[in-house]
Amino acid sequence: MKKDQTIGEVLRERGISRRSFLKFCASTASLMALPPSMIPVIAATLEKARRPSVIWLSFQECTGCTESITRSDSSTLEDLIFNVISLDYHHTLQACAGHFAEHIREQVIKDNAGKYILIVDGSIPVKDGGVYSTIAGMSNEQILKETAAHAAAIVAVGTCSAYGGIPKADPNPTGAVSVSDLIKDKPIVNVPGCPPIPNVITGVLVQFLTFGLPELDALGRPKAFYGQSIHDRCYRRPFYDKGLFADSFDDEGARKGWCLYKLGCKGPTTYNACATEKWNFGTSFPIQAGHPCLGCSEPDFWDAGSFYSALSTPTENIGKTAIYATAGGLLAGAAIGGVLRARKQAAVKAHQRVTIDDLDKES
Amino acid sequence: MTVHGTPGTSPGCGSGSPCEIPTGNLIPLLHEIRHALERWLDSGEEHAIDLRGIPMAPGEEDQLLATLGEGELHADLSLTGKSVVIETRFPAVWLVTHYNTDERIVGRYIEVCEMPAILKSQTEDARAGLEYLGKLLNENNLQ
Amino acid sequence: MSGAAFARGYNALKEQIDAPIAAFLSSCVHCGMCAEACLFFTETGDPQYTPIRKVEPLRRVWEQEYTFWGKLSKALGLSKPLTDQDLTDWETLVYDSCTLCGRCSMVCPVGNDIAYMIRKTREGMAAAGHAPEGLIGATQRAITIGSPMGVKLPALQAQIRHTEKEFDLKIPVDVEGTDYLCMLSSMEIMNFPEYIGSIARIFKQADVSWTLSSEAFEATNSGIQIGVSDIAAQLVQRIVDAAEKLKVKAVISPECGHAYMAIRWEGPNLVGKRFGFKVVHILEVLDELRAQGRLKVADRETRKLTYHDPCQIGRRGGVLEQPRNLINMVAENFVEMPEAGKMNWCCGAGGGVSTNERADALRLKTFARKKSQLDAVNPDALVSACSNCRIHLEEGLEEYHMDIPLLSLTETIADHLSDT
Amino acid sequence: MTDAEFLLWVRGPAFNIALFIMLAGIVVRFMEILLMGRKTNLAEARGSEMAGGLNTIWRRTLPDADTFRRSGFTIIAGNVFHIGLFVVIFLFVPHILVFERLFGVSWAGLPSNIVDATTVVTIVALLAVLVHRVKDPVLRMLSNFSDYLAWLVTILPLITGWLAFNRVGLSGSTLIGLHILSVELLMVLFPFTKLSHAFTLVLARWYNGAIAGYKGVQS
Repeated sequence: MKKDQTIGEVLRERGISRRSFLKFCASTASLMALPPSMIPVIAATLEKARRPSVIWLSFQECTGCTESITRSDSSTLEDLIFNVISLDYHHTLQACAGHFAEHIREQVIKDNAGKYILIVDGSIPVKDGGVYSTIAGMSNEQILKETAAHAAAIVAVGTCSAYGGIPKADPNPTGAVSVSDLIKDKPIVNVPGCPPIPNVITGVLVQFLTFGLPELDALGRPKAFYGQSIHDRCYRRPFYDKGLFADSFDDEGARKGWCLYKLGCKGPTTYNACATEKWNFGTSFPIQAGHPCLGCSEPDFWDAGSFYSALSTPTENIGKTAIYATAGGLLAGAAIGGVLRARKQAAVKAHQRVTIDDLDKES
Repeated sequence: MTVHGTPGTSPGCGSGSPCEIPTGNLIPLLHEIRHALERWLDSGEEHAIDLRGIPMAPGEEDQLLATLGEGELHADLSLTGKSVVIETRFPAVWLVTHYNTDERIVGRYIEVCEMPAILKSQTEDARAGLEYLGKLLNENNLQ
Repeated sequence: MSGAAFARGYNALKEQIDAPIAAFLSSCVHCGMCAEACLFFTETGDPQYTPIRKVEPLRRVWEQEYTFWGKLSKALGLSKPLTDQDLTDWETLVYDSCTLCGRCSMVCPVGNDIAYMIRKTREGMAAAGHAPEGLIGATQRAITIGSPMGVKLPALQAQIRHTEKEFDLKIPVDVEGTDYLCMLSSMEIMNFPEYIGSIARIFKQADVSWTLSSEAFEATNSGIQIGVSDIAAQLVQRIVDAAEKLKVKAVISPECGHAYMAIRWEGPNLVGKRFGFKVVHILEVLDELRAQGRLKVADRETRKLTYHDPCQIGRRGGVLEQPRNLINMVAENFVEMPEAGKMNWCCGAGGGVSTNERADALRLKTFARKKSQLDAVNPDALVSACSNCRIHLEEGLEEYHMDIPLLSLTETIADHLSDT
Repeated sequence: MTDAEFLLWVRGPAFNIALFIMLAGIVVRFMEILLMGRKTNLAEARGSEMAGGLNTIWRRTLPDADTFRRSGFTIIAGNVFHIGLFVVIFLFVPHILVFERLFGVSWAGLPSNIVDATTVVTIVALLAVLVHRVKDPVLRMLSNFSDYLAWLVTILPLITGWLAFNRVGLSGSTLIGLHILSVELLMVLFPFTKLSHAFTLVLARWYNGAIAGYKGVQS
């Protein structure tokens, strides 16, 4: 496979029909919430795009993100994109190992300086010199900085690399940080989720190849995929509007598929495509399966209070606060009230008898 | 037309029990199809609706499909995974469904046009076919 | 003007503030509804007459002396302390444009008894030397002469003699051990002497044991109107002494509204002890006699009558049904003015306003409210049961060229009794 | 601070602080009032303080016909926004969950879209009340900074709540966070502005009714 081929050439070489490609472009357009009329534009642009070189680095992670993309139970349209990109280095997947693997990484950086895409999953531990995760004697931070230095762009896949994720959860023993905490001089596209929807990962790559750097929201996520909240696209939203809520996981409301807000659903504050894109080939998503959204594509989702307490409720023990406040109020009130009472009694004591002679101003 | 009461559909919410409150997207969707069909007849303007982009309660899509029904044409395409193109019982209203190799749906569109693009022969593929045909004739000295 | 007087007034305000006032002032939301309940506002449209604004001096003292945050903001210079100039500025609002009628206290949505607070504010105003001249004079006369109008015992004795001769009956004076000690207001002695005769005739017919006192006949209490509890207590004490000396079972308040308020409700609190005798309003006595069938009517009034509820008797005193029972006993055609009863509009002269010459023009202006109430029913005659109201009503009717005769309820009853 | 951190802060420490200040403030205010005391009434009672007090507590909610005629706007607009606030605060399910956390009891809520509509009505009523306050000579004279502040901190949670529910403009976390923050502002100022009438009104009405009831007077 030649490095400077266009994607169209690669596809044809592999015997992928134009119709199959159109089908892929259609599902990608759908994913990006683009109108179907954009499908031919995507197809035309993507065909002419250069086959990109990709380095995939995995740091403190659970491999869930890689699992998400490489589910082995089926070959998918999304495989297409991985067939056409040149995934030159992937910690977890590569067949070779040891110094040879590291050599490949260095070679790719050298050969494609300024052109390759860097995909990162996992957070980067920086505490104690980064000793908590090292590869070939190098800390994750060192590898990231070295690899990022010559990348065209970085895609932070998964909540760990995008925001620190679970490794960063309180008390964050390894000092985990996100990619964007360390790299400030490269375009970074965050593709959070624990894991991200596989189609979204490929979708971001397609979008990148087709339209260049995508428009990002305040949290560095491509708006095309993360532009709307779970809540806004949730099929259970009408129940929310009508005030019909499940109170527990096995009550009538839960069986009838009512809104899971009371059970702690983070849909209203979670921006992701789960509600329409769904998982496992559009089979379902957590809310459809009867479980509230955990908000996994948001920063600090692990520390954002209980998964099962409603968004509107305070996260701390307010009952205790109420008792302390009342007790404190009673004490302070007694003290203040006592002073005021004494002041009033003093005034009564200081009363000067008023006689008719006192009434005239002149007197 | 009784959309909500279409026989043969059993809309469900979540774990299969009846859905008390639909998203309400069904009727507007059918209106959109009607307007698109009018426009196509008047001006030839084509229209496509991505069903994955529209929130639907479980069962609602079944209701939609039952309402659209199946017309005269049914095409199975062998792409990367199957794709099925049917003309609904409303001519020029097409339902395009893409499956992956595990026969799971990965995309579904309603198209209002003469014929969905995916059915049409693709010039790029035709060019490759032509090349291959020539090569075939050449190899076998059939000139 | 001495600083000592202001300090005394300021201290008086501090003394007056209690839990109800703290609750009232904490609750005010500045909704302005009290303005619409006050005839000084409705008849002038001048927002300064908004009732709650009249208690501003009291409010400032409360906030700065009796709330933690008020004290703090005063210490930080965020709120201005009350000055003598403030009291000067508020004098006309507290005295000239409030009759203590308490109508505002009825409409306040958060339940503030504003009249209660204005009454208390006057304590501070008077102690600081900011009471109106008219009221000061009346108060001084009440203490030195025995009556705000300067009526002395000989004047009463002359009226008694005159009445005895006219009706050929005996008016008991200083009789010990009677059921009732009947009090008078000096207006009843000077302006409406018929009242004494009426009482005597009714009591004679109903066979009531009663007396007047030569030592305490004046029931009105300027001390309350001007807002000096010390003086008010002195005036009440005279009545208590007389009642105890004559060993009566009950003291009858005259028709005068604020006299009733002074003896019945404030009296025991002013002198600091519970009374050993009852205090009743003359209308309560008459209605009881009526209920017992001790009043025999000879003929009934055919003219269309309406009744003006004196504020301190009706709204603030709770004597609302009795006058209606009595009028219906002697009259065939009794009509109610709009908003009569507990929401009746003040005549405009209560709370010492009639004693305060400075307020005369304003007082007459606010009579327009009473005029419109009267116009709505167009009565042949107007009945009331407060000599203070009567004086002002007469003046108002004349001012507005309204030809409606004014009757005292007690006299009307007396006039329709059979002689047997 | 990211919007997630912001939301966490308002739901966590900030809420605790606001709740503490509000509750302690209310208790202090109550005690400031009650400890002022009241003299025993020595006049012979004609009626019952308790009956009069309790009666006035609820009866003062309903104006008499003539007062209604004179102060119609104040009464209607006032009632609309008070009832609206009641509905929005106590009958919106996400709010009920907060009370459940606080008191351990919950009750049925209204459909959210009804609460949404009520919010709009309440906001309109509050705007009308503000215009009235600025234009009416009596209200303009009575009003001070605290009145406008109280108005602002009352309408803010309604506006932010409406925006959050309808998800206008900002991210979901930011909207909900701003809404909770605006409520916390209200909570903090609640005991120290005229908003305290919400609880002192019970005392005020009781005293008014008790004074009248003792005399056997209607109030």
